[in-house]
Amino acid sequence: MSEEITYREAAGAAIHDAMAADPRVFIMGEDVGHYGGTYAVTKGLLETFGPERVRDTPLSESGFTGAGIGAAMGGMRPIVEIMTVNFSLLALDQIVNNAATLRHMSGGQFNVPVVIRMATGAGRQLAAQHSHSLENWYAHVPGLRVLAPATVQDVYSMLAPALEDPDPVILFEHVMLYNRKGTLDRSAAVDLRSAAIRREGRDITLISYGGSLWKTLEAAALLAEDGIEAEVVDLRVLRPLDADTFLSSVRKTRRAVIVDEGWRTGSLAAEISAQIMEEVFWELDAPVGRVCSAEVPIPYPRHLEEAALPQVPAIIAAARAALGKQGEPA
Amino acid sequence: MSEEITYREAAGAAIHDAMAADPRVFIMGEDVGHYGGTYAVTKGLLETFGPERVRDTPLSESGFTGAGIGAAMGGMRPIVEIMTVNFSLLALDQIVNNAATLRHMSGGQFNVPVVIRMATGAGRQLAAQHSHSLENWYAHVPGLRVLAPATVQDVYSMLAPALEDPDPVILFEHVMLYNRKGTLDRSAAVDLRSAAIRREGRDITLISYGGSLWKTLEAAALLAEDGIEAEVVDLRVLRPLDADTFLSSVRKTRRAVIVDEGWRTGSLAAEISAQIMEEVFWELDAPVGRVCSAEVPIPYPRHLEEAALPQVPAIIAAARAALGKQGEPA
Amino acid sequence: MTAGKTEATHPRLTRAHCQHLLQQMIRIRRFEEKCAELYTQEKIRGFLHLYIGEEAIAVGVMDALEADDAVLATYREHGHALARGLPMNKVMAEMYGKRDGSSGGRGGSMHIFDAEKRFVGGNAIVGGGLPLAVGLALADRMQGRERVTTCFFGEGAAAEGEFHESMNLATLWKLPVLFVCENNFYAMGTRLDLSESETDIHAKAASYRMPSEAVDGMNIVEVEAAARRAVATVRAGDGPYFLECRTYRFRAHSMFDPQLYRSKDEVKEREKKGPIVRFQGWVLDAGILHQADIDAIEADVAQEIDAAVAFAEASEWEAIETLLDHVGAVP
Amino acid sequence: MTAGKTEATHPRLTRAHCQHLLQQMIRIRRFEEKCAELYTQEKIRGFLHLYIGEEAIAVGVMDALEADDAVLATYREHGHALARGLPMNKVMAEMYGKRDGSSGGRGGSMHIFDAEKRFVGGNAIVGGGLPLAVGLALADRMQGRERVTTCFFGEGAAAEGEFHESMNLATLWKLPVLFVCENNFYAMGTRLDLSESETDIHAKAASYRMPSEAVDGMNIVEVEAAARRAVATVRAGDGPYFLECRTYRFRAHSMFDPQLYRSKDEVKEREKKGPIVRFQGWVLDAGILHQADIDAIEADVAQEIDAAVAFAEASEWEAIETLLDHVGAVP
Ligand SMILES: Cc1ncc(C[n+]2csc(CCOP(=O)(O)OP(=O)(O)O)c2C)c(N)n1
Ligand SMILES: Cc1ncc(C[n+]2csc(CCOP(=O)(O)OP(=O)(O)O)c2C)c(N)n1
Ligand SMILES: [Mg+2]
Ligand SMILES: [Mg+2]
Repeated sequence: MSEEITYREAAGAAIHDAMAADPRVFIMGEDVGHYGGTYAVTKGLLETFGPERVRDTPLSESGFTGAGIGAAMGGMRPIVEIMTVNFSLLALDQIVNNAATLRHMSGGQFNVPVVIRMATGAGRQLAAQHSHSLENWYAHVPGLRVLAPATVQDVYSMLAPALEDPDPVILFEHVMLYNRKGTLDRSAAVDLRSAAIRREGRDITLISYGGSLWKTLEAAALLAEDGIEAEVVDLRVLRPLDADTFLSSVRKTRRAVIVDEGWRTGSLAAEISAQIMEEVFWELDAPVGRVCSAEVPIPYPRHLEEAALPQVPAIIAAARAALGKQGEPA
Repeated sequence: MSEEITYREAAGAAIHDAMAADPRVFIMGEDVGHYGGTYAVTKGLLETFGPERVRDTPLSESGFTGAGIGAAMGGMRPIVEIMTVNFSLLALDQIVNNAATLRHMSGGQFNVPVVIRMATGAGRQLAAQHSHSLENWYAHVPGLRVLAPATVQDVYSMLAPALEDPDPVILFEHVMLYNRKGTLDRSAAVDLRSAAIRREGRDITLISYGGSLWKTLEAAALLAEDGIEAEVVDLRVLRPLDADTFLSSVRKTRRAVIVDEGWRTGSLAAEISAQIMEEVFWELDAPVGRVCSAEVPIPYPRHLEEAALPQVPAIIAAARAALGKQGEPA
Repeated sequence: MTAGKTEATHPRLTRAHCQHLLQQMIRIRRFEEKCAELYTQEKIRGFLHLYIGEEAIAVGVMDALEADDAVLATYREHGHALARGLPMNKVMAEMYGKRDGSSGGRGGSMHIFDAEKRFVGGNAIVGGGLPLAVGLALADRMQGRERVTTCFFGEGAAAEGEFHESMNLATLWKLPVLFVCENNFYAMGTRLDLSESETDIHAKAASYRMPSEAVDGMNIVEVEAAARRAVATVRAGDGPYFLECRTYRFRAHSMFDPQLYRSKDEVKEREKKGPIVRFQGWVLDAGILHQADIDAIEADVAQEIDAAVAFAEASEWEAIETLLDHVGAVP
Repeated sequence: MTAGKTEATHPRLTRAHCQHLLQQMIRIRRFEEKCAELYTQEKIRGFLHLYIGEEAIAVGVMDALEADDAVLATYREHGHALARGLPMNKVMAEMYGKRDGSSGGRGGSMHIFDAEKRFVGGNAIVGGGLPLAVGLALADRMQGRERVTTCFFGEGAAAEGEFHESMNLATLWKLPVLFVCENNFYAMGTRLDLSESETDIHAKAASYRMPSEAVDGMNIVEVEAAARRAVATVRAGDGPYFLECRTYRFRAHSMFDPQLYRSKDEVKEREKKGPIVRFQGWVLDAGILHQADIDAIEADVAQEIDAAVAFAEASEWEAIETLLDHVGAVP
């Protein structure tokens, strides 16, 4: 029962199927309807479900995100689309001060079953205001669940349980994944707790998520040509982190590199590194490495954008450094 | 020439002296004028400098922060006061997408010499929407300089160089420091690059900043009673981090604990831990520990609030664990 | 609450109804005074924003609502909570931060919630409740329920972007929201004319095509009548309504406020026209109530407050082991 | 630009002035057409938002400004940049992302800046430039300079909270800002009536007590006259002014837009009333310009564009070693 489709199609199918299955589910956001979705994920939904359930909003990120939170409290199951994480800066008050805290502040009386989807990441030459990877900002906040599906299967299969979650879920879709093809089995279930081992290996653990996963797998394949067997962990769930999975892997391989498109300082990669330090320090054979974005607003020209982001050669170099195959990491 | 004053008074004096010294300097924000400042920092400034330069704003965090950024580009040297970091969520678009990026996007043609002050932290039983410590969010963003003065001297002395900085500076004042007394020498200068060693020691390095510094020093004093000499590093500048100072210290002591009021996951403490891992792994005698806030929106009652925040006993326990004086850290 | 309130948009000023209105206002007034006292005793901590002087608004508006309507308010919401019918015991225990408080003690004075009464909080972010109100109303609309969502906020909130976005969304989507602006002419220490280029707040509704009205928020009869008309319009499906109630805060903004921004005389002048003194004088003059009735109300209220304090005092603190509860359903 | 423009609020439609206006509009039109072509050749990347159909606004307004006034625009700002007098070579090189681009190549099509022309960018956050404009004007006011800051934005931006906050601040503080709303009736694919409860955008200014006016943005003469009046008011120190220019975007929102939300007929209908075809027709009919003049303009422009493309092609890429430049003054 599996099909070969793009990440974009899988994301759209997930929304379609969720709306077909539950009348409480609806989607709202800028241009989700008549335009067909900025990244064409929601194309066709307006025709199927009508403008009440495929609700175009004005440019009012704080307003409609808050309205989604309120609608969730009122018994609906809203999917709020914030076009991109860059614009979510305008909605953070609602997400952090309301969605993430209402259950706690009310002593458990109210809960916020909203799903907030947003595109994230760079690679399309959209420059400094359209290329953020702020996953760690969200992963920092208690009360939120944060997902970063990297595969066609995950972007499809994570939505239904996200909508069943009684608490707010942030779902990141990396812009460079939309055109990526993969295999989808609509009946397969995924949980929202576990990281996934995308490749087994014994020599080193490479930990990544979202758009960087594929670069990491590419690096692993190239390392394998040199006889280095890297295990690749896809975090998938950025909050709460599935530490068991990455820690077990590092216990086995004794070496790790984290690949994360966030700016290096203050990144989620730092958190993973710190947890490895805390839990498996005595079993490490080398310091844990990080491959992150350079500390610069993302520049427009392709060669500079590429230089700013984590790339395969840097991942390979970091892995080799951790394996002591060459000097210190650059 | 030194005086004994409160942190609040020192912060106010810094603003006063900066305004007296440079007509381009002015302060704007909610209730900085007629009310006298939420935390009474700006009390008396309106009478001295008038309503043009001590400018009460409407409740419009994004609007007046953006206006501060624009005024800085227009040749002024604005001090924008956002009452507390909690409300800065409403201004993040202006801070991240404009202040931090305009220089880069314009190829260096424009710069934004603004100083944005805000109160931060918990401890006053203000509950879930008024107790955030989001320092790592800001420390994550290239283009910003982030300061966290913990002493009377620093809160006074950092403002003038912050105003001289041609780029945006975020200045955090921990709410629990305002009533704290200390010695001020108005003629002493500080740079905006260096961390400070607040206590020398050979056994372990405790790294902290802002409100947590004092708890850390208290813990160090108690440890000393047991013959453990902790070195205490006050980061002071959260971006760019002065890694040299804390790394040298850890090289010497071979053990470290970081104390940070941010929620543990995704905290600045993780970044420090990761950098220590990367740079001095081979010299470490124990994994680096972290004492952070519990992963919960801060609750109102005192006993729960205290339980949620880093406290002296937890710092001591973490230090002892790193020294192998007892089992594993909890 | 009084009978037949949804039918009649004009409440009849029967003896029973007048008694009810006055009692509710006095309940809030005395409760708030008690809280101020408890604050100085350090029983109540954090910020504390008293509603003293503004009681006619919460009482007048709440009377126009049904049990399944939703209510959102600010950090100055103890009055609204009481007027909405939350048990005073639970509200007081919440002020203390005790386990039996309306939010289990975790919220404190700024975060009083009650799911059963559809009291959707206390919100300490100025303007932060407005988008939530839009969403709650949207849920009602999409689920075919004829409920009204009422959102209280100060005139200071009108400057926030979230106000603008919420006003537009509510009107654009014809949602059943009653926006109640409690215009007390100050946002902390900032006088209205220092924060708004257009100080006639209700006039702003026009730029969203939202019907609106301004009333004397010190006159409970006027507030109630206007609220009933407004609620009827909203419930009829005609979209949102904006009700500005002009009032005045008799006390400091919060317990930290030295009130440098206004004179004592200004406050005194306003106090003379306070909602309780005025209504009480009127019902006495008109012979609807007598001094004995008022004494009875005061005695009732004093008893209720004593009981609430005793309840809060007796209530337990939450165990520290529960610290991580209520972060999410799945721990 | 034409002489005497600050004195006269009505520009005289001399032959020279008409030639200038037409030439500027045609320059922008042809430049944008070229960019579309270069986009398909992958010379220009990222998003690309063409100004085709809206040229009368930038040209008409810019003519009313002085050299030391500031201008802020959106991601659809190449037209504004050209109208403001940025050299086409540098604008084109920026579209390529080359070192000689107006922002050194780092900004691309959405971030064209020029300090010398006080062209404060290209801003790709809808509404994000509005608070900056308020601040630039505030700096002028505080430093006693009689400059005007003009901020262009789309009607979609009017729904953002930052719009509301900026409108209030500018009027409250009587700042010299000219707000120019380019109402093209769509925000990406969202039609105005799906995003605003009050679709008469300029009417919103009233709720801030800001004077305002709506003009036919397809009529350059009307735009210029209105802009001159508006700038004169603002420069006189009477505070901000809101000018809504009603227009239409002839092309897709960006190069990714399949335009599902409007019909080809609708676009065709509007194109007939385009700013260039109308003005050109009028100057020809009126005998102010002749076909030969127009041919000369087109030839001029074609040459300028060819030169700009050659310049951009010849310009170098920034060295990768400079990646971390321009993050801060202190590296
Ligand atoms: C977004 C935000 N900014 C600032 C504050 C701090 N603050 C709390 S109440 C208040 C004044 C609000 O005034 P108004 O809306 O008129 O309500 P009032 O207190 O007068 O009832 C301010 C500035 C806040 N809580 N939230
Ligand atoms: C804050 C923000 N939200 C969303 C977007 C995505 N976006 C870019 S342009 C646009 C439409 C803007 O419409 P309008 O303001 O009318 O300007 P126009 O493009 O029509 O000139 C949108 C939604 C953005 N850039 N910034
Ligand atoms: Mg007020
Ligand atoms: Mg538009």
